Amino acid sequence: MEALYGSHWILTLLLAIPLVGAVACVAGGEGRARWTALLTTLLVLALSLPLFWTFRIGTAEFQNAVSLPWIERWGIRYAIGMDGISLLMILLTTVIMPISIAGSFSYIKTKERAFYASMLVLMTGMLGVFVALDLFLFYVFWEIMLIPMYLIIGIWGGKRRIYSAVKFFLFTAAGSLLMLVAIVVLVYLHQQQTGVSSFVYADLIQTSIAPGLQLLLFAAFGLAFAIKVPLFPFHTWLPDAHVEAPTAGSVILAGILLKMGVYGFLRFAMPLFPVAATSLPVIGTIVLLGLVGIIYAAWVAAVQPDAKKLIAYTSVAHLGFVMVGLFALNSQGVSGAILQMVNHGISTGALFLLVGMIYERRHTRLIADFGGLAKVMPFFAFALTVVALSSIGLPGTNGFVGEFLILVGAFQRYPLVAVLATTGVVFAAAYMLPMVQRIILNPLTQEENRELDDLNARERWILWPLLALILLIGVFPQPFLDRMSASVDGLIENVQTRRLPSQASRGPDLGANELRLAPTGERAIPEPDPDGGVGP
Amino acid sequence: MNEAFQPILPGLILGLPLLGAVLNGIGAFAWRDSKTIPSLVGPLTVLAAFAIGVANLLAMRAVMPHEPALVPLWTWMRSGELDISVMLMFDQLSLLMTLVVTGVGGIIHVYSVGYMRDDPGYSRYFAYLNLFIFFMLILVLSANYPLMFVGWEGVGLCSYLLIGFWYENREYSDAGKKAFIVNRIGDFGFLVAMFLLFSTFGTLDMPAIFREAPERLLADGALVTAITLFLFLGCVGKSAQIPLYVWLPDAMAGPTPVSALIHAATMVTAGVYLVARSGVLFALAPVSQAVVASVGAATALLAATIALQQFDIKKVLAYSTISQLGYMFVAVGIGAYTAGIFHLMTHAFFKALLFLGAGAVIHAVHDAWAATGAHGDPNDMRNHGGLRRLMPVTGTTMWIGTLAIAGVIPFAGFFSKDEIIWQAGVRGYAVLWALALVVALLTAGYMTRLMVMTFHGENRSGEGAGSHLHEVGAVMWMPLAILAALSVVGGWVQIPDALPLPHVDLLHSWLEPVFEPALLVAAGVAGQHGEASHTAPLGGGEALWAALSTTLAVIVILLVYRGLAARRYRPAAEAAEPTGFRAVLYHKWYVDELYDRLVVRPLLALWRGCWRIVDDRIIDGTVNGLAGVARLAGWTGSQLQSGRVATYLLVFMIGALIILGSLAF
Amino acid sequence: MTDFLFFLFSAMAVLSAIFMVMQSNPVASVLYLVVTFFSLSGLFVILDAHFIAAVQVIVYAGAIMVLFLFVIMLLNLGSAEVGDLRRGLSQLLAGSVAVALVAVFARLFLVETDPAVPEASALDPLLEAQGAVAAVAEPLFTRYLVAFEVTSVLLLVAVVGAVVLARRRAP
Amino acid sequence: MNAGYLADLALVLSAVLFAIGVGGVLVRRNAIIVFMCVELMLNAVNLSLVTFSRLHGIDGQIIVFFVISVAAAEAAVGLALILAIFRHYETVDLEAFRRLRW
Amino acid sequence: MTLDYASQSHYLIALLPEGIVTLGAFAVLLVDVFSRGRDSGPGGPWLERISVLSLLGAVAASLWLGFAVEAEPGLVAVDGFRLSGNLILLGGSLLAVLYAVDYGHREGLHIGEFYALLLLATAGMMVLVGAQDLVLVFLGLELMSIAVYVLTGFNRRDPRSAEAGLKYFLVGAFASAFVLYGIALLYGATGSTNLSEVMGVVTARTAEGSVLLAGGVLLLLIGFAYKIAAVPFHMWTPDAYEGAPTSVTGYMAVGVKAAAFVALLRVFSVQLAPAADFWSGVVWWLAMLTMIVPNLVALVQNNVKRMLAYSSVAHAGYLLVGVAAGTAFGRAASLFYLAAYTLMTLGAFAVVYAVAGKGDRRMTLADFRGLGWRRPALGFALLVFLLSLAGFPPTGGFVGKLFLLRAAIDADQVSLAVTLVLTSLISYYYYFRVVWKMYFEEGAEQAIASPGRAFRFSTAVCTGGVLLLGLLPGPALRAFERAGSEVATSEAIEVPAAATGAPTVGAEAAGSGP
Repeated sequence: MEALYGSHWILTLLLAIPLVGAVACVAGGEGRARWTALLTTLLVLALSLPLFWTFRIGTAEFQNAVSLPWIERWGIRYAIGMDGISLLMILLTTVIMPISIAGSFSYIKTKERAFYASMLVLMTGMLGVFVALDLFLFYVFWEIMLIPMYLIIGIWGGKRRIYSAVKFFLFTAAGSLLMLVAIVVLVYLHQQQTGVSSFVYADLIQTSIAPGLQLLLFAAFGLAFAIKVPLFPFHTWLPDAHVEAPTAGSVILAGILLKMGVYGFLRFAMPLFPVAATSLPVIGTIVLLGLVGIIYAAWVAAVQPDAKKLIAYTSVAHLGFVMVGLFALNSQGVSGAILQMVNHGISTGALFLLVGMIYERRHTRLIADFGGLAKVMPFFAFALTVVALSSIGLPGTNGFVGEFLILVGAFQRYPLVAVLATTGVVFAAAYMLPMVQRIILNPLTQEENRELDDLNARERWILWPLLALILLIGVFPQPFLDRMSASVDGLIENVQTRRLPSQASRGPDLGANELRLAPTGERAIPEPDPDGGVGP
Repeated sequence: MNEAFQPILPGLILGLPLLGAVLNGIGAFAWRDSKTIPSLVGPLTVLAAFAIGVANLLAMRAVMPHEPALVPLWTWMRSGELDISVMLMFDQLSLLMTLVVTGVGGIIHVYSVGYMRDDPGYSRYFAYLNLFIFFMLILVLSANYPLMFVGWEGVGLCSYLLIGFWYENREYSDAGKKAFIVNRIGDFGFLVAMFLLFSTFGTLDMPAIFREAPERLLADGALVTAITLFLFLGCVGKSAQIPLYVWLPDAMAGPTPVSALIHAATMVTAGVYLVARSGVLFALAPVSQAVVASVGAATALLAATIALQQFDIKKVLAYSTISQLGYMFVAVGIGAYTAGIFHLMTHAFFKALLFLGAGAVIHAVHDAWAATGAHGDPNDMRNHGGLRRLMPVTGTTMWIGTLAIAGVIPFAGFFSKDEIIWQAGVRGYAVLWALALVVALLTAGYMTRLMVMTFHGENRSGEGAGSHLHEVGAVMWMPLAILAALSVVGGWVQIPDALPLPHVDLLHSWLEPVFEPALLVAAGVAGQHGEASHTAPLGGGEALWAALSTTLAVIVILLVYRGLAARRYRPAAEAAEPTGFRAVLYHKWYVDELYDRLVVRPLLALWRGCWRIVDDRIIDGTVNGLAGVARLAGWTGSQLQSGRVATYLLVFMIGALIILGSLAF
Repeated sequence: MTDFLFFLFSAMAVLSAIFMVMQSNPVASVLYLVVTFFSLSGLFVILDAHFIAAVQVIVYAGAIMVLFLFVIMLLNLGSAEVGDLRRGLSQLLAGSVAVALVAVFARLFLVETDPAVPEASALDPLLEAQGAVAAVAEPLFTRYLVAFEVTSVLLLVAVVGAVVLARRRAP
Repeated sequence: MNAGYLADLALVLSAVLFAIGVGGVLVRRNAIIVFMCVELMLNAVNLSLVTFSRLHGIDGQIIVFFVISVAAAEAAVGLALILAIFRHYETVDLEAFRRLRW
Repeated sequence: MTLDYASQSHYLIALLPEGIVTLGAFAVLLVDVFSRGRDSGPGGPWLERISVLSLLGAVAASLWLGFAVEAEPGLVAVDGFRLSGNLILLGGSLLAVLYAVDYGHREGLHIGEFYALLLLATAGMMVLVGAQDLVLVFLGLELMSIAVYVLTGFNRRDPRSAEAGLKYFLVGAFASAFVLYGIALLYGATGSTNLSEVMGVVTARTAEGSVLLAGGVLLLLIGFAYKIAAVPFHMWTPDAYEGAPTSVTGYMAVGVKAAAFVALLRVFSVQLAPAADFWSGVVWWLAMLTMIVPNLVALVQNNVKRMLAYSSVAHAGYLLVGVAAGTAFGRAASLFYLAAYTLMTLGAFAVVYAVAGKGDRRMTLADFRGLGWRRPALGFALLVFLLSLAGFPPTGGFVGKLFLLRAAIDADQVSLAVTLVLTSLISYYYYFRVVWKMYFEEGAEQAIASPGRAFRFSTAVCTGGVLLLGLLPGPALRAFERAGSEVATSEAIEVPAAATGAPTVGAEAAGSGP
């Protein structure tokens, strides 16, 4: 236990197991793939859960970090590690994955091996994004995720799956390509300043960049992330992708993939370009777009006839909250944003699962085709109600804690925006409650619905962990906040101090105590044994 | 200071109802058909909580602490300087509220055992009801605003669930949704108020805020005015004041005990509680106080007028509730916090009584119709009439309630209402005072109309129904009796000096430690406005006006009784639509229609426009347009690839010439 | 005399080249091209490239052009095909391109006198010492031996290729 | 007439012939004639090379020698290709060869 | 050993790889001639064995040359750059031979001459790559071109093949005249055709500038632009690629382009670097156009083979970014990209012909429907190739593009870098359209003949190679960076661009030696 969780290998293990599982899925029989995948993800979950407790609170350094040479000529390293922010994202991923796999058992009926293998590759990609501490590595993971997701939407999706898959793909790729240019420019600048080529985060973060250039680079990074978030007006890929994707795809898309955009802002765009990130035009733009997203998406959500599309739009609104909190750049705002990411993953994931469950029964997602389901599916009604309440941020559920922290934080910095954002709370009720009403309440008019079975044991077991987390985080959010607080404070301090030109040269104190991810020039890490596996 | 008050079993007060909710919730799935367990668990947990509350009351009475007792449970959220704990606060006010909530709540739980006995959602019902008690207790016992907000929205949730309890009726679930959304509008104000408080004080703990407010906040300043106005927005939503009162009449869709408990006795008074609780802040903001009192008075009048022409018995009571809530806001608005809380308490008694009585009537009519196979609206008073003989207990107790709400001495309502009117008078709010008087008379009017239409005259329930109409069972009328008793004696805790009655000062002295800071602040702020007078705006002392108002009320009751008893109503199905000004009142001044035209429909149109035009046309149009342009460019380019070598060579040469030409020229 | 011959050959080369292009009968075109090549051969002589002039006549005019003629005959293209010569816009375009090209080159060669170009022929001493053939042969088989060998391989490719392509259609 | 002058004239002549070749390529539709125009272009270049050779030494003439060899090779292959395509299309009109397009 | 070109025999050593391949071609021709009549089947196993062996021999010889031999600048360069180029070309040829085995049998092509021409074309490419003299550049170019013209028109049963051959030939011959004119003008301006000497003269005189020189440089550039199929000199490409027998298409897309690029890099990025003023702007424009135009046109292609043809034109644009950078780093990037490009393009065309079936008939997008499910291995291979072509990690195409981006940014060519990624975005659409046909749509069950061993082997090599270059590009990067800086020049002339920004290759190479 200690040997594993104190070591550098645990994260690599988390990355590697899904890949092995993917191969096993392809190699095994068609019927066995689902179990292989489920067991693989459960194994990863079991391995990752102890991280929550072994994580050392109160330090912003990267824990369980590894840095091995990969492409030495360019200073590209297999550098991974996690801080409080990554920890939560990792756990979110490892929790959502087995759930979405178990949620696909009856949904996916064709080409199972390929499906589950794609899911597992996707998992590696997502985990990789959250642990990568090398920009090359990050980009590789970032792009790798796209392909399984493209396949998942395109192969197992609904009627307009191809359009949606392509739209998803091109939107996302459009941003990331410019980011690639920005990464290279960053490396180039770093090389000019130090003479050493390096893609390592800890090195690049010390690069001092002229404000004007920072703005450009931030824009390039920011576009990639903003599309992924998605920030208004880059959001239109999301409803299409969500609607057409199979349930598991929607769950992952909403639950995890969207978080990568925010994570990217947090981990890369803001610390790397602090002057830009704190400049008025940038903050103004992002916060304003976030605000528009909150309100606008809520409005549009309220008039959607398709349940999945409605939920998709709520994602835009929720992530708008997250962005507003993030750019409040204070403790509450950022912590709230991170927590809200987790919350959104749980509640929106659960919503998609629920909609998927009735879709499997009725093969329609139109809200109008339902009504009165509470009568025949009481457990479903219960779960939908709880999740919907979490989604609209009812106090006592997780959604409230996140939104409250975000709004408190945002209010300190830009009161008017926060007040307007708060109206989103009203609109949230205005889109979510009618949907709930029209699905589970109202008279049971459609004959087909009369024979529906309530959720079976598997479906209930998928939902229970999510329901439990909804209440757990709602009532006891502090353990989660504790784990991220040092990282959040470190990040804020880092951004705030480095934006002052006088201190521009001062590097951040990232993990100074242990396992220092030192610049490649003077490597402080004891070189791990060379046969330890270079690269994923 | 010698306060050594230690709350007794504070966790259990909250824990018991929660436990009840959980057990009943499980029951709703696990033993759906069992009625025994919910019947026991539901009421008993609440009554046990009530018992603990009483014990606490006694203990506190022994000590009479000046500072609230704080019970920290666990850290809820801490980030940066924000530090919110799950912390309970026990002081005289919160304890009083606890008793009202658990006491009235317990009685209504018992009543529900009878009222809901045939409902398939029995267990679920008690789960919701217990959950409501739990959240209501959080609301009143919380030591900080966010936790209060948990209770605040929690009760809203329960209200939503219970209004739409019979979810298969579309109108009912619509009503629930409406309640929730309208409440959320108010909650928006609450949230913003909290943000303002946090950025001002760096904390959201009430004791700290109240302690520091007089120093930190400029009296009558913009900040405190903003804070209090936003808080009041929350109250407007929760307590159904203008302009957000529209949800409450619809909320009558829920089972009648729910209307009694949530939409009359407890939840809707949370706004009054919040203003009273935040008295220090309101005292610093005279503008807000004026707003609170004016909104309260206006609401009281508006609702009372509407109540005059309603036929649905619960609607009458609902508008009556709104009107009475307006009274309470007048009280807390003018700074008479104790008066407000006093009326809150007595109102809880008699309004719960009236609702439960109405419930008994409905229940009886419903059962009768079930036996005869008749259809119609059991709530409609035009279908009642003459029930006095058939349901004597109900009729009697409801008359007590009517007298109480009408302010007839010596019933509870007389004392609390009179204090409000008097306080408005002596504090110089002449208009409010006059309005309060008028509303008191209107109240007497519409309540008498209700009683007459329901219990007097001929029975209009239809052929054969009469024989099936009979008094409800003991489990239902016993609560009526208890509440009737409370409606009589409830006012005797506070009998003004001026009246030729024994002077009782229990309530004032009990609440004095809580409201003292607010009153001190108010005194400081009001210092420049001069002393309060001791006469009403038209002259005359307290005793005179009290006598006058009770006399007038009695006169109104008699007049209305005489006027209506002779009149013959027709059953609802045969009745004609009201006309003229009556129609305006019957249609509630057309406010719902106005909202629909001015707010709901334009918004929906806007939202649809956002989707169809902004998303589909503008954003996706741009993206697809770009793709189209790219394809068009590609197609154009491909047309050059015509297969003709000559073209290829010509393009080659043009390229070559440009390259060479760039050099030569 | 040299100048006269130079201008004569130049004029012949240009005129016959133009005729070659504008003549729609393929056989006539071939013959005009042969005339051009002969003229060029004459120019080569004037420019001290006697050996090349000989090769030009033998290989180009003699062998290659005969090959062309042969193919034309083989394909029975003796008379002009309709529209072989483009008219109208195409002609205008082609003419403009050609004129533009000349303009560009003229500017390259005439406007700026290149300092690298010496005034007198550099070949005179060499030709006097070795004679026309040896002067070319010597470097060809020493310095340019590699290139020579590559050329041989090139011709092999041409042979193999011609055989592969021109063979009768496989069954 | 001095050598420099002659050289300039020869170069311009070469350019003119090259341009005529280019014009011919563009203006003819008969594959064989087009190919002949290309041969003319090569010859034009040869003239330049010979001219330069007079200024720089014998290398230029050697290049011309190679060029003639290459031209011969190209002629062989080119004519073979023309024969091959004639078998399919029964024509040497370039406009006819439009099976591959867009 | 050290070569001294005073003795002509040393050229034999310097040209050992070319010699081996040429001899191999002779041997193939002879065996073919003598086996004919006895053996009814075309060729026989000996032909491919000889071909493969001679190519492997050339690989060995190249390695030996690159590591063990040094030489003065002469007609032929002996340097790391040529070695790298040779290895890329030989690798491509080896794979092409293997594919030809498969394809030739299926199409009934006369395989003996096919191999011989392929080997001779390879020899020509290698001459082109190693040429230090413009005469040799011209001859190498022609040797390669003429052989490939023939290969293009090789399938005499197919009118498309003949048409492609003729078009390719006519435009090629036309372009040859430009190359030749360029060489003539350069010769006229500098008095030499030896690149080292040319560079010396150019360096000395560039301050004054010379219009003649500039004209020569640009004409040469036009000629090369034709060979690498840069816009607007690319228009023959789709027709030639589409019409040629598919295994030849792969080979010409890969070999011809690689050889031309390596030569272009040697001639322009190194030897004519002092004259960069004349050509860098033009290369910038060529790169821009070549990235934008074919990517747009490829969007509307329905024929996968033709689409890949446009794609390969687009790739020339990306590669031109490396040329425009004009640095050692740019050269290294181009070499790396060429290596990845060779594998992915060959592989992609091979899969296309496997799907197309006998007679290359089924090549429209619709024919690829459901391929990923019907033939998972084939589909997966194509997926990898398409990903790499699109520049997705973890493939060689991605690392290559990153390399090119770095080169561009190091050389302060951000505009090119941005255009590169934006055009890549456009290309995603048409690459991933194939993916969607393969996986998202169901196709009618049509028999795809099971490809032979050679096909499976080479496709596996291509797939593996593409992934290897993406996952562990380290060794290749190191090799190509060294190659990029190790270009034979006349002494004492520093390549000026090499100093700007690019990793201090020399220092690092010294530090990170084996």
